[in-house]
Amino acid sequence: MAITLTHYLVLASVLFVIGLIGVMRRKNLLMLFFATEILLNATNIAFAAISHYIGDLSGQMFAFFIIAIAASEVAIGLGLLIVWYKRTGKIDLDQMNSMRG
Amino acid sequence: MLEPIHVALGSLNIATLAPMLIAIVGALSILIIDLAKGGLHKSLYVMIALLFLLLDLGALVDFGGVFLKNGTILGFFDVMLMDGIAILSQIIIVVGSMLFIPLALTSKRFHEYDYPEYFALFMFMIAGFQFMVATDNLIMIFIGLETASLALYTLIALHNRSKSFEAAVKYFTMGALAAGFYAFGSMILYAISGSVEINQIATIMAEDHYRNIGYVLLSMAFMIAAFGFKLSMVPFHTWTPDVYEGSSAALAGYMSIVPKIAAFVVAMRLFEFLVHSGVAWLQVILYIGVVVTMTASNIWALVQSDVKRMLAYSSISHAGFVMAAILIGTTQSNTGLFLYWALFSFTNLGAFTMLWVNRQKNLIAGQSSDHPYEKFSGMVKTMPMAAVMMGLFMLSLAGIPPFGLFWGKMYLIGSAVSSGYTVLALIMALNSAIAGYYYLKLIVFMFMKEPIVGYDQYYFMNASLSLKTIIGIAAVGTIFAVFAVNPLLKVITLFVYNSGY
Amino acid sequence: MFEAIAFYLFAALTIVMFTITVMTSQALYAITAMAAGMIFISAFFFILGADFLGAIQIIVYTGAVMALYAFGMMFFDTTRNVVEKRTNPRIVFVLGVLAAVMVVAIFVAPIVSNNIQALYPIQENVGNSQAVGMVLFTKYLVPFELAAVMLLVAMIGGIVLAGKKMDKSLTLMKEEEIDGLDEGFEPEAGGH
Amino acid sequence: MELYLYIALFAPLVGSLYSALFSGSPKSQQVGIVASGLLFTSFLSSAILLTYVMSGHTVHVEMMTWMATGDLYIPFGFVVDQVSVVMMMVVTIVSTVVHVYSIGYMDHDKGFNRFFAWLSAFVFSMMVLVMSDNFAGLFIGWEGVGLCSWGLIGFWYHKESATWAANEAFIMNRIADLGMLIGIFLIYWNVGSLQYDVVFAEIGNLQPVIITWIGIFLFIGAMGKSAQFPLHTWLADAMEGPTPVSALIHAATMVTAGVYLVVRSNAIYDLIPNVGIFIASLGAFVALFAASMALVNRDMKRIIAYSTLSQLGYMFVAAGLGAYWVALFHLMAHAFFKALLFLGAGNVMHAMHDELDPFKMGGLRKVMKGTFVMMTLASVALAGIYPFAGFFSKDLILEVGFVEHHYVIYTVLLLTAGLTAFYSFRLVALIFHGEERYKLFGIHPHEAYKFMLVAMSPLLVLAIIAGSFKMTYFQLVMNLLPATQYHVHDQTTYWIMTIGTQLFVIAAILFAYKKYANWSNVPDGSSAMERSFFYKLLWNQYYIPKMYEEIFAKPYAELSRIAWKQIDLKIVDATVDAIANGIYKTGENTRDIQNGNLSTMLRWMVVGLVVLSILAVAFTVGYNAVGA
Repeated sequence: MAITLTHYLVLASVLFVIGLIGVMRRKNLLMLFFATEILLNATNIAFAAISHYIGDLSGQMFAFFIIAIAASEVAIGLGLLIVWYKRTGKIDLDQMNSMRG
Repeated sequence: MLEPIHVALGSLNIATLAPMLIAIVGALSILIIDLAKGGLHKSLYVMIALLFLLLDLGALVDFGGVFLKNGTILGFFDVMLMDGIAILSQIIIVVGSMLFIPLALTSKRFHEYDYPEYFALFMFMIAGFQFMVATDNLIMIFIGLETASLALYTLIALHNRSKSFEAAVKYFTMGALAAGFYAFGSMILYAISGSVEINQIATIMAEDHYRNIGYVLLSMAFMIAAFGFKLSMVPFHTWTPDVYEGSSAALAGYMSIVPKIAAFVVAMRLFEFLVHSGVAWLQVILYIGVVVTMTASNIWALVQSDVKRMLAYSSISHAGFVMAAILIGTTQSNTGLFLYWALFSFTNLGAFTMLWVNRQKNLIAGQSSDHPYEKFSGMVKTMPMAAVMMGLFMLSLAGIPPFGLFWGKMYLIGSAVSSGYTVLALIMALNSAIAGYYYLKLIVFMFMKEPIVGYDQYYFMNASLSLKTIIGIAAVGTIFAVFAVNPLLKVITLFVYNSGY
Repeated sequence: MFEAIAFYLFAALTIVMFTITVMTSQALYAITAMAAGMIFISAFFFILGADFLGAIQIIVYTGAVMALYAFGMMFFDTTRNVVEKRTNPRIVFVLGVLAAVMVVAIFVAPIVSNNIQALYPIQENVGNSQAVGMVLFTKYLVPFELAAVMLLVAMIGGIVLAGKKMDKSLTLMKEEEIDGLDEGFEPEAGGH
Repeated sequence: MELYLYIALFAPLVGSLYSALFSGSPKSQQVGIVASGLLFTSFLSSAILLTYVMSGHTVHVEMMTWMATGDLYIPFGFVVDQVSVVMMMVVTIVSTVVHVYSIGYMDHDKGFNRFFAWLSAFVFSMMVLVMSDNFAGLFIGWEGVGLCSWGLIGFWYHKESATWAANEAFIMNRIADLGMLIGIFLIYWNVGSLQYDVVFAEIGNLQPVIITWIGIFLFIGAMGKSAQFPLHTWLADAMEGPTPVSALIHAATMVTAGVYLVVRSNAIYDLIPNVGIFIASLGAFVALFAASMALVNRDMKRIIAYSTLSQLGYMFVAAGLGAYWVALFHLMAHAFFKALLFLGAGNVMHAMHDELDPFKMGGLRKVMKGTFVMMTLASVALAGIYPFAGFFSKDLILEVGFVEHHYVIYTVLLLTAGLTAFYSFRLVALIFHGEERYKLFGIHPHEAYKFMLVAMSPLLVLAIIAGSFKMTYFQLVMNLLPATQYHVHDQTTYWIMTIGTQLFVIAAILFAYKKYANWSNVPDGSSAMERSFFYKLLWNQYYIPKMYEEIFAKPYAELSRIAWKQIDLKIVDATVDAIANGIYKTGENTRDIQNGNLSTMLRWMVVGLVVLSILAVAFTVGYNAVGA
């Protein structure tokens, strides 16, 4: 039984949805950020797989740049969390409710 | 072994990088100047930024001339794409930035302007947006978008108060989710076409006669979600009011103009070929999206008690209005998009600058936001000129002739009618009428209510000569737009038409 | 055969790991599971012949990103049990399942196309890193350089946000208070 | 000649900008004088243009091209032809008089300079409206006058009623404007141009159904501006504004814009006689309806406002029946004597310290001779007594009705003519004759400034002699409008009709004098008449304002009373009408989407994505099913 591109795409979507559930479910911002990493990783698998099955390098390039983007997001995200934490002592997003309506 | 690749330098068209490089060099030189000598006044950095943006603009105008003579310019293995809409949108981006950067010259000191890095990040952000519009490579779009967004999150947070952190974190988190959507959507496009360049994707899809329609639609679902976030389409709009409220009015105004035009250009590249190929699903979705966004945000704007939040919802509504241009997808409507946005820039610049000059440092006692309506009540008695200015911007936003936005609205509605979207045109007109109410509400407060004692001390407390100048420019732009509309239209049509949109 | 076994094994492992990451209430478990999941993903990359990507995955993700997160965890003191208020968990799962079903429903149909051409074909006799290098520094040179700018932006942003200068807010202080600040608050020579 | 055109058009704008310069500074007489002087210049230019047009030419300039891309081409030009020059004359004469008069009237007002800025801006917009050579320019002027009138009605913004009235007028007009905008779009869509000459030349080639819709939508716009039923309520409330404003806007110029639109579009309405009949019937109904409300009203300015409404009804009857030149003629004559009447009322108001109830006046003719004479003569003109202006224009409309065999309309109009005479002289009698009831309230009336009376005198002269221009006028406008003569062919019938009408009107005047000239007390609502059903019906304006309130506003207010109180919505409540309340409620109920919680926001994004992908799958399944 050969593994086809479909297998990889389904795997990627399952992982992506796990990430989505994490994004919706998490209240602790740090752990919410974990979930966003999962989203990008799921996509990366799919890119590498497509790249492999059609024999084209662009997919790997995309995955490569996605990794770079993920790394930059971590830096900014943690920076924001640090200032927020310094101010409030919490990183629970339910505490962020000064603006509404 | 791989054969070494020989690339002729001339074929690279290095010049296509010039505008963005100028912005990046500007950013770096700000950082270097800070390294060499710290503690310089912010006005120096503003001037440097303006200088480089001016160079940037010059390069763009030069490109405009080349484009009109030789057509689209490709560079760097076709990664860079300088077509008409890229040049036009970059001009809007750069001019918009030039108008908003001087807002740093406030008379009160705010935290972010104490950082030279603020100005450096601002320039990096501009470069990011420029890269984003000047390519049709999905990778490049993504990186440009992220460069700009990451800088923007930082700029918001640098305002340094709880609300701005909250805004930045909310924006960042939702942005990360949207980035996930974008990556996934691009992945599907890549899967069915083997390419990450929009024009090739379009060609391959057409050659396949859209056989993988499921994949196409799913990718569009993800892409609409991603750009819906950037363009604040309902229901991806929820960040907008909070982020506008949390950031300084100067930055909020900036956010309502520049990132959106960049996103609009990408949306044009990405969606319009599908609309033209008669993918009914996309037409229906965009139709619903446009109508819901315009209507819902107008209704929410009515119930706001803070002017900045009201303007946030109003800018959502304007974005929805302009999104209709992408749905219609004719040269006329695309021209209308740029015209509308150019006019909108001036009006919104004025409106947000008016908020910015009236910004007090701490919240007014008994109020929970910076610019409650009450703050402006009876303004006409204490500062008639300011009230008239604000009223002018509100009237323009409401689309009352002969002020700026009326022409944009009329042209877009006209393009809808002439493409047979009569019902859409009616809905657009109706929404403009509803919108009149909440703009009028502020006018009612300013002109017809009694002033609240002690509030006049907040008026223009943040003003400086440069800020007043900016208001003046915005007012002139809004009032005399009548005379600019026709020449502007001619130029825009030339650019848009020659880029094939 | 080997490929199939490897795929299913690693697929199961990554799914389990990531599920733990999003479901557990122990921050330590979450981060460990995620690090493990990342490594398993790199296994896919190796299976798919994207060696360079696999190496990058391990170095950047497991090495840098995870280390940053671990640092963050210590800073935020979230090593113990994380209490989160659950609001409408049912909606979350309904949405999740719906999304999965819809996406998978599309993906089970194979892609039919005669027109897909490899624009940057993978050559059998060339090592992956070499091929990647070739494409990266020709076609994707500009994105690559822009990525460098992006990382610079991220770096500046991170430093500025986490810096000491953010502890006092000029935005909230009165003008007189700012004037009264000692010189130490003014931007130090040399920056940071 | 183009120079004169531009002078006539832009002199008011210059005046407005000049006054606006001083709007922040305290009152200075010169602002008023300069603004009036510029208006007079505009009048002179119009007069020169009139002589030029009378010699058989027209002036047409294309000032600039606004939009010219693709298939959208909107040049912006102005035209001075036989119709627009008449309107220009009316507008400039009345507004010059009103400007000069306002120098005296607004003498003690703090917003003196601001007032002139608005007033001149209004005149400019009105000139754009009448001089434009296309529907787009007309619409811009249309919106402009709406905006200026909003500013002028709400001029005393510290008065809550004034603010409310201003907003009411603005909103009612916006509703109607939407109709008009649709009409204009329909024209553009079907004809491909908005230029009058092109549109009118092409309109005949369209399908009748489309022409009908165009006619209806344009008329909806006209109904709003000219306050025709059921959009009439704003006009009476608009009397909250300063009286010169009422004279200029709500008698002579803006409210007649609707009539002008119908007259200007005669090529369209000629093709759809059914709509014309509807317009005429509505006009006749409004004429009677408004006159009946004027019968019992106790507010001097509102009586005149209702009378204006009634006369607008007359004009629409004429226009609806195809007698466009008659409508325009009555418009002109009416502008003169009605403006005069309003300005006279302004004098009385000043004298009586803003008292508006004529029952509290009486005997003022002793102290205010000039005003008395003017208002009496204006009323005579309004009543249509020979040889005053009203006789020529109003009787002509009656004749039109008769000749066109619309006897019901004729009868209604005849009856209204009697009512008109009655309520006009009821007003005159109550104000100027009888006992000096004002003494009960300790008021010492005085005559207005001399120059105000002098300023009014041109209007007086015109109110008297305007009728004699009839033939000259007819020669002029027949170049552009259908030149149908309306003559009752049978001489005997003609004389019986004319004399009969005159007698009827005179009888109504005498009756009014008899009943009110010796009035001695101030009614307090206890007399038998005041308790009668009809009196109450009329007094409450047919309960229409109340009905609007009961049907639209009350249920919403009831539903949302609790939520209302939490937010201070008083202003919005007053501003936003019933429909907006509904929208507002929706907004309140759905703003929970934005509850400020990041988790909810993220979930909304996922909801959006899931909905989109469900739709994508559904479409794919459907597409494959159809494809297979």
